[in-house]
Amino acid sequence: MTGTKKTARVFALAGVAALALSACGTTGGNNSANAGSGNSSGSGSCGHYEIAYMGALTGPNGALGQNMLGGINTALSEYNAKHADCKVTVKTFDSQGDPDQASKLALNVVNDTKVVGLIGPGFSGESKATGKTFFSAGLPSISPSATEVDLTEQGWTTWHRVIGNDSAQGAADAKYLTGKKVFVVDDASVYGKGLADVVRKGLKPVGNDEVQTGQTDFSATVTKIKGSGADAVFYGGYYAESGLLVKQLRQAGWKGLFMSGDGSEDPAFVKVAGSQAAEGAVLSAPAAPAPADFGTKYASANPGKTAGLYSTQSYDAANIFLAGIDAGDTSLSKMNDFVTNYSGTGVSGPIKFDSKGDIQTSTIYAYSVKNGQLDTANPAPIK
Amino acid sequence: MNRYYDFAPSGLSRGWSAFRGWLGGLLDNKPTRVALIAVGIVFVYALPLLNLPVITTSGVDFGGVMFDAAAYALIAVGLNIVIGYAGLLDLGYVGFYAIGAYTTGILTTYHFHWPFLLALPVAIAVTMLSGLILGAPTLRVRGDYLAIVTLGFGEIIRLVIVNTHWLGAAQGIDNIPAPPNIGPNAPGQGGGLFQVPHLSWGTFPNIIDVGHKTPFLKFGPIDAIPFYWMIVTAFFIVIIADILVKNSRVGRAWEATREDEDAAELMGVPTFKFKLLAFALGAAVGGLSGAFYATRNGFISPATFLLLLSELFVAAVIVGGAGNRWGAAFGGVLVAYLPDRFRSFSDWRMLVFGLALMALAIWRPQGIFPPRRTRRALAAEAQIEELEGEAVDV
Amino acid sequence: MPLLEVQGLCVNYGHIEAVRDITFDVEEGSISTLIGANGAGKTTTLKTISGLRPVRAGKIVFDGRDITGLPPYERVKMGLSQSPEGRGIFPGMTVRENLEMGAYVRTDTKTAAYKADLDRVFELFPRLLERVSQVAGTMSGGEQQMLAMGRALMARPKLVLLDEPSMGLAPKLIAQIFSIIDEIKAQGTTVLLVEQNAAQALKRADSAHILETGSIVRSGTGAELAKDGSVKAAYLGGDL
Amino acid sequence: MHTFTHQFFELTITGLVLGSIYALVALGYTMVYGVLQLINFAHSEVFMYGTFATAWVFVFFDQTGVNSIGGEIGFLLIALVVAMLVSGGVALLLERVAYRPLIKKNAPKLIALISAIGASFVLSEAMGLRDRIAAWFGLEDNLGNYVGNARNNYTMPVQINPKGLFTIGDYTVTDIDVITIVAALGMMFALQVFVSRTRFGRGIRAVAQDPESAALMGVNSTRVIQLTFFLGGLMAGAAATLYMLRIGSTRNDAGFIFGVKAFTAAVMGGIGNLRGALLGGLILGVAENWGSAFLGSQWKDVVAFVLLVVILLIRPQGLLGESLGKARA
Repeated sequence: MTGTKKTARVFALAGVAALALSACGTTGGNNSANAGSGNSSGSGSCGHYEIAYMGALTGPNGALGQNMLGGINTALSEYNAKHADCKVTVKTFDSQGDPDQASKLALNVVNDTKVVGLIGPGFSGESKATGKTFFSAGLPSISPSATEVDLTEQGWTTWHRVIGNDSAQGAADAKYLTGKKVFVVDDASVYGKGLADVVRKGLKPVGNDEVQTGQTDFSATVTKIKGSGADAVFYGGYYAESGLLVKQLRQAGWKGLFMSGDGSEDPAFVKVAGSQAAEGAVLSAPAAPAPADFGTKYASANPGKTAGLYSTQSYDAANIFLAGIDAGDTSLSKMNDFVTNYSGTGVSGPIKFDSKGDIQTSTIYAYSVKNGQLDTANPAPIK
Repeated sequence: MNRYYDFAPSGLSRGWSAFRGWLGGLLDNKPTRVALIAVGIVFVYALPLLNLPVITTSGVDFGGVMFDAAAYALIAVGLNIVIGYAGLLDLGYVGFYAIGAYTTGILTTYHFHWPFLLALPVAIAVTMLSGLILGAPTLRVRGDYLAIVTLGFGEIIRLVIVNTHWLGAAQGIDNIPAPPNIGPNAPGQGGGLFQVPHLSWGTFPNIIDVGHKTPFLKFGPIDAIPFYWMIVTAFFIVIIADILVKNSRVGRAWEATREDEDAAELMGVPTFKFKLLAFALGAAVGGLSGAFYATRNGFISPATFLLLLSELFVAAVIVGGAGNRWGAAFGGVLVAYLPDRFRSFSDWRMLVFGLALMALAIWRPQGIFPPRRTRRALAAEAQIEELEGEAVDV
Repeated sequence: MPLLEVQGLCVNYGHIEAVRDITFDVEEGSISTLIGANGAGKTTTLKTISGLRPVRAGKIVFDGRDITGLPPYERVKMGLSQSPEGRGIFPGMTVRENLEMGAYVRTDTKTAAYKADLDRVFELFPRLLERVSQVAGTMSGGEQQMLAMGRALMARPKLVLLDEPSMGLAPKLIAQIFSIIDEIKAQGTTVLLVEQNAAQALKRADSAHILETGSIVRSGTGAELAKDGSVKAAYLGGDL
Repeated sequence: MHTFTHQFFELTITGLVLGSIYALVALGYTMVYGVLQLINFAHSEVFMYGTFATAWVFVFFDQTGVNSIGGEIGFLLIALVVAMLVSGGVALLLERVAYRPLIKKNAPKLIALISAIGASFVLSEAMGLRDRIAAWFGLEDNLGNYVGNARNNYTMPVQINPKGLFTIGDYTVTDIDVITIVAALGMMFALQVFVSRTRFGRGIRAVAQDPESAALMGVNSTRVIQLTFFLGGLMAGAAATLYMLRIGSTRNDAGFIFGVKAFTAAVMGGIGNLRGALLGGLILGVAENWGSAFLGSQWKDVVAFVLLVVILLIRPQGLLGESLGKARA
């Protein structure tokens, strides 16, 4: 999921509040001492390295950022348990998902000499607003969640992501819907429209409409869908709207297949739509289900919390930087080379970056709502 | 008349009045006045380098915050022409900010490849023109109705951007170039005429932080301070223009229009023309600020230009003191600065900001720095209020 | 004991002293009048008595009770009613609704007494009965004046303050208005009248006070003041 | 175009349904404006609190089943009353905290707008942080069902499925449609009667038309202003329940856009005019749907605002003109 939308995306996490409150607690302040060894050139020795995280930790999108931070914390606590003498900390930069705040915070990130790499930015809008700054400073970054296609077309050689972009997902979604009379709706956001446009390219929709984020009444769209004779709807956007749309469609008696992308792939989709209306909906995501033991690790590093969307990607991204630190590649340029050439297998799947910084292989999975619940354990890969 | 009195807030307390008298005395002395103003201006320019304790924001780059503060101050001065001088409540001012930014984006990168400095005057002209085009129908609408109509136009501008491919739609426009660097190595790496070190307050003897320098006149994505200097310069130029216009026939016509439109019309003031002029000039300043925002940020998208921003702009002008350019500018600084200063409140930031707005409104309904004429009227009213005790229930 | 006592009243508009230390009484059952030029402070005095303007110094006692700090609606409840300058009718309401507004503080609107008061107003102003369903804003100035007076009477006041009831009216109407004022007094309601039309006012006033720039410069019965040379010269055009 | 001609009745009727909810919210703007000449920017939050109150009632009675209106009618009525009272209460609080100090100070009108914007932030953020606020009192677990999902969509636990009643043209009108329109019209009719026939209603109109004369008639304007806010709140609360019946989900920022639309409706009809609010709301609802059919739903707000501008250019006082405050020229 990407985008700059100001909608909260809470996972059905227990204790979201406690999580947000504890955000400061897990932040490595690390202000003390060793200012001299700042420019992180000392290879081999312990340099008090920091990994920066930038994304929404508070505000409407805060819950999603907390998922990512939780993943990073999981990786760090594993690492620090093994390297008690040389701990790595995360330094958080809370952009609230807002590109304007992110562009100011980016200046702090690049001026912080202890930071060896950045996980984030969380959303595409803030990525666009800050990519140039990070690129100019030579700071390697790995986004766990920004999926807009042209982010990797900018020539920012420091920019990477461990999640498949919208183009891959949209193509898979179009394939999934082949043979149906599809009506495509999007929310005119960077993410939603981007994804929907890829789907539109992949098949011939019987109709199109565009709504707005924050819209709640979809009667005109429902009327159009019914009038078009469509037997499937693809929605590009977030669950706040997709949930309401499918609910209003079902209320109006429409019975076709409802499909949406990773912006809706969230248990909250079912909550918004109601279990009855959500039943049978298919939600795609460029993410494999997390292995069983990841949940346990996550819970022990983040007491009282459960892993959510993008937790696995963030965990993998943090591990790439930690491997770089272990390899002694702690200067920015060396770290960037390390990340660019990285090859390994994370909990979210195999990770290797192509020349633009996109992840090379990304499998898109179709999750469906069954028996009133989003079945997160048994998605079907779309081939 | 000494216009610098405007700087001083109204003195309700005696101590404040004494201070004002003292300040006024100082300012009456011409060499002192020039010196003080010079010091003040130097201070404003040096502010982001000084890293002053307390006011410097922690956790977010102070240079970036200062740029935003200056951008908002500029906007507030522009909107003050519309609200404070002409008395028109414009709730869609963000539209002009957007038009300025988008004109810059389109001319410098999206459809053309003009240099920023060439695009800037065009952005101002386009925004001014759009002010005229939008103002012509809307300004015929009366009083408070104007508020909702302008609000509508602000939203229309944003939605048209979101839905128009030619304008970059929701994806926005990126790679907006910075102004040209001036200096030996421009425009490549390094550059700038010379390097300006920052102050550091951490360690006492080492007060100049030679490790942290800002190159003079090099506009890069990793240091906001040169952009700040640029926008502050523009701010001072706009202020001078504002003073000239306000003290001219035009300024008096605005005043007459604001106080009593019918009477002004009877006295031969073509009020509609003057309202339109205020709208267009205000728009132009908003467009200027938008253009600077675009070049500083390098990326613009409709998600920035929300209705909420219009409300904040209006809040800046009113809280600062509608009709007083310095008050409005201060309000702009406040509205941009406070949320970043409140960062430590984390999730409570906007709630605290809302409380601050309410408290300011109730504590100083006339604005923090009300214009002089209003100050006099208010002194009279305050007197009545004082005598009133239990207020009249009217 | 007088119905209304005004003692050392001072009222300011900002720094301007609109009313300066004035003292006068209004006896129950009488017609009292304040006369004076524009800006002498007559309207301010009435508004202050009604509670619309804050008192800077002095005291207002009505019906034996100090009302200086009371909000206007409490004063209306006590029986103090005003027909304001420029009529101040509710233009969007019908004549009947305006009269009902006059009785806003009364709780007996369903009773015969209320009906009787309404009839009494229609008797004084038959014109209002003809126009009872008309929207007040569309009526002529004279009719609006009648409505304002009738409305003030609907509160069943002990004291009614009339602010310039003759202003802007044709001479024939003025005579009618003044005969109605006599009638109001005859029915037992005390009247405090502010007028520029000094001749008419003094003719029927039991006591009269002349205001100049916020102060009372002369007091006496209406007849006394009407005869007074200086008053004649200043307010009566000398030909009465 | 195809959609428009083939589904004209569906677009129109669903537009009228939404429009009648707009109208109820618009009444709050219009009444406060009529009496105080203030744009009560925080009224949108008054509405938002009503939507939460509605959902809370269903949570409280643990109504989690999926049901029809018939089965839920009792709870709906309770929700309606609770939502009206909650919104009315929030409106009263707003008047007390954000407006009265300014009215007492006889402050410039514009500053009240700022106070309202501030209050709007506070109200919306407080709802978005309700889990934290509950945590202050150690109630976050006890109240988990009420304060959970603080910044996120908060959904009615029950889905009320509409039942088709009768067909007009191409559209089968449902019981939800009928209930919404009937309830909204009923509320408005009751308000109209209250304002035009009762003593308090006359007091409101009197203050709107001439505050000074009203004081001379013995009207306690503080009371009248309170009453005005309260009535506007009641209407917003009723609107909130009808909204939840239809949409079923709300959020701490759900009021914002809805409020802007409702205010647009009030201005369109002629601000200060109760019937104008109704007309404005209905026109806005229908216009949005028609506009969506012609141009695409992304242009819906543009259609609404362009319509507003056009109407005000032709009729500067709004469609029906100003009424509560006829005294002002």
